[in-house]
Amino acid sequence: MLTLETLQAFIQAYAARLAELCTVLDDLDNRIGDGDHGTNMARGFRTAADRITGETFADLGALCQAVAMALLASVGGASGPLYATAFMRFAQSWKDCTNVDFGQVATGVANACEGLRARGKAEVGEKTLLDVWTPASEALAAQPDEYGMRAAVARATKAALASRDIPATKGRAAYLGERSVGTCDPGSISSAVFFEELADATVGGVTKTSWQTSAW
Amino acid sequence: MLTLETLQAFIQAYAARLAELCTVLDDLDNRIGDGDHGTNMARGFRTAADRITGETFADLGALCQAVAMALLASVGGASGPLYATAFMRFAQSWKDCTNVDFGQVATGVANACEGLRARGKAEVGEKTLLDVWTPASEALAAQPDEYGMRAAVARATKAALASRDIPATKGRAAYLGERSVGTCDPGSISSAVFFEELADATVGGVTKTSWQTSAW
Amino acid sequence: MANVSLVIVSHSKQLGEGLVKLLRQVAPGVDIHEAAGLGDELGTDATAIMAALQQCPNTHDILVFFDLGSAAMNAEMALELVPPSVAERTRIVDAPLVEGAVAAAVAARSQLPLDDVMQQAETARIMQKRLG
Amino acid sequence: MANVSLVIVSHSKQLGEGLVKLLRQVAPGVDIHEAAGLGDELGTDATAIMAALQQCPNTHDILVFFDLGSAAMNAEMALELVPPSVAERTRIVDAPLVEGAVAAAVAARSQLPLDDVMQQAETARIMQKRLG
Ligand SMILES: Nc1ncnc2c1ncn2[C@@H]1O[C@H](COP(=O)(O)OP(=O)(O)O)[C@@H](O)[C@H]1O
Ligand SMILES: Nc1ncnc2c1ncn2[C@@H]1O[C@H](COP(=O)(O)OP(=O)(O)O)[C@@H](O)[C@H]1O
Ligand SMILES: [Mg+2]
Ligand SMILES: [Mg+2]
Ligand SMILES: [Mg+2]
Ligand SMILES: [Mg+2]
Repeated sequence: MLTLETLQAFIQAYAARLAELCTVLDDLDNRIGDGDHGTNMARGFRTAADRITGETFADLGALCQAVAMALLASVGGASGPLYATAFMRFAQSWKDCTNVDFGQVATGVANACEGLRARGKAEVGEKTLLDVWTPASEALAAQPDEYGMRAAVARATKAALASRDIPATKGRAAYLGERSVGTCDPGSISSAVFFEELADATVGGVTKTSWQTSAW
Repeated sequence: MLTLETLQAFIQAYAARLAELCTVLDDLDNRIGDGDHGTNMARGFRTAADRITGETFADLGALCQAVAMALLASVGGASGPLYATAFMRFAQSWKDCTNVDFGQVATGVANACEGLRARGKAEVGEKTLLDVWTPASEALAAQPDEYGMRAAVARATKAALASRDIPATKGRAAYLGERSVGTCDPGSISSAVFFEELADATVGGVTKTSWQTSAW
Repeated sequence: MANVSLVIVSHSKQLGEGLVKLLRQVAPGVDIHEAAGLGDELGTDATAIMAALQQCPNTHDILVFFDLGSAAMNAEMALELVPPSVAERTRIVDAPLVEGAVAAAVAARSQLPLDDVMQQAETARIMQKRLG
Repeated sequence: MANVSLVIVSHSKQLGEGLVKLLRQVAPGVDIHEAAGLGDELGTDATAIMAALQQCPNTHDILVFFDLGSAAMNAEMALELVPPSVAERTRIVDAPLVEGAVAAAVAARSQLPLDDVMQQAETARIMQKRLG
């Protein structure tokens, strides 16, 4: 179950995690982009976390909308409108709910995934965060419960690491084309971490990947 | 005859004249370009005039080269490389001469005209300063003496005023195409003034057009 | 009389400001705004784009120019968040930032209709800037 | 190993400096220079372009990007005035300033050969920046 409280805790945890992973995400982006994905994400989710701290929200919709607006004004890169879109889709999906079950979480994630596809005009296999959100969303839809949530983390992790072998055709890394093969997509890694933290906040006991070693 | 002294006097006089005409040249350029032709030319020839003041030059070539280099670093717009090219061609034409006769002046102007054509990749009829330099050069070539010099001024003046009726196909005014018809080309006006002052410095007694009223 | 405002979206504040000055020189009187940079950092800010769109007079059509793909994504985001009365007057133009905006600014200054202004901007893609 | 330097010629100092920062972000380590503005005024300065060309390492090929036609004229002027050993390594690229320079910077960072770097820049003309 996702409550106002667990969602707030998730945002805080994700922001803290991004701060830890800032350097590796920047370094990955430096190899195939402009070297700012960690900085962008850490700054954006720090801003979002601070924005919601001490605030009370009527429902999950209002909370997600506040996160989305904070991201829009603070991320700066492509990941800004992308993650903001995901949170806006959550906001629409969870409007007027103070808590949602895993079925509704699955719906929210599916809607977010659809939003990301539309925003980025991307398809799976283009070495973008969609490569992670899509299998995670599918796992959760297939099994909308605690096990599905854990399966989503596993699928997300696998996809994030597999992004290494894909040539980019969207985003800045597309300038490199085949030369982007050999480096994990930074947005895919930050997305896998997203699912790790979402699962940890909702079901707990998630084993987290050591991205510094495995993604590099 | 053109001597080191008359050429220096010409530069000073042309600089002074451009300062007077700065506003009308800016205003014309404002209508069909970016409004800086007067400012550019006045600044450029002021810089050139100051650069050569009190200096002694071995020959006309060295003097013209110094003017060209001053223009390059101070005009800023298209007219910078154009007028600088004209002076470089003068420099080549009058190398090692401390004075030249009208035949050599005619050759220098013809070479300058050729240089302008090459630099601007322009032909006569495109509403650029080439529309003025070409007939002026022809008049001087046909009659390389005092009368030819006066004829050059007359042809230059006529062409500068006729530029009003031509649609621009080169330079910034080309963005306007047919909409540039109705405004005189500022570079053509500054070029007509060039021949007025060159003639005045070499043969004297030139009646100068009141460009503020006739070009506007 | 067609009235067109331009909005310049760039990752760099300096680049955006410099371009706006260049545009104002060729097109004095044309309404031009910029939403560039993320504070002192390189980036774009959808809320700044929203603000720029809303500063344009409400009788004007608005053309948005941008530097890189992610700036366009943020501009699209902004378009979804401003009131429909603003969004329906706005188009994002996929043209070279500097060259497209210069061509559009000149056309807007001549009061050309919106479609012609856009077309001028798009033609900038194929225009040879260097002559000869 | 192909070594390519980039020189950015713009009428605006701010625009030139902003673009160079953007390029350095996507292509750290690539040698990039700017010759932009005429003092505080909008304009280009052939002597500044000459200086920029001569700052590039003498083992490098040099690609010059420019904003408007008159900047290209000044770049051509500069090319005639620098020593032949510099001029013969230099090409003026008729590509969209921002988009072309970004594409070239990324390619130069990957140590692609000169022709490929130029081709990337020229392809920027027709590339859709906005997806979909
Ligand atoms: N068109 C797109 N569709 C989906 N995801 C994208 C797209 N463009 C970029 N991304 C994602 O955004 C990430 C880069 O984010 P970031 O570095 O913050 O932005 P920027 O590329 O603007 O610097 C990439 O790793 C990729 O996963
Ligand atoms: N390609 C060209 N060939 C010849 N003359 C040109 C060309 N482009 C511009 N000019 C001349 O330069 C003049 C404009 O000079 P100026 O306003 O100083 O430069 P800019 O257009 O760069 O602001 C025009 O009036 C025209 O006579
Ligand atoms: Mg990045
Ligand atoms: Mg970035
Ligand atoms: Mg001008
Ligand atoms: Mg100018």
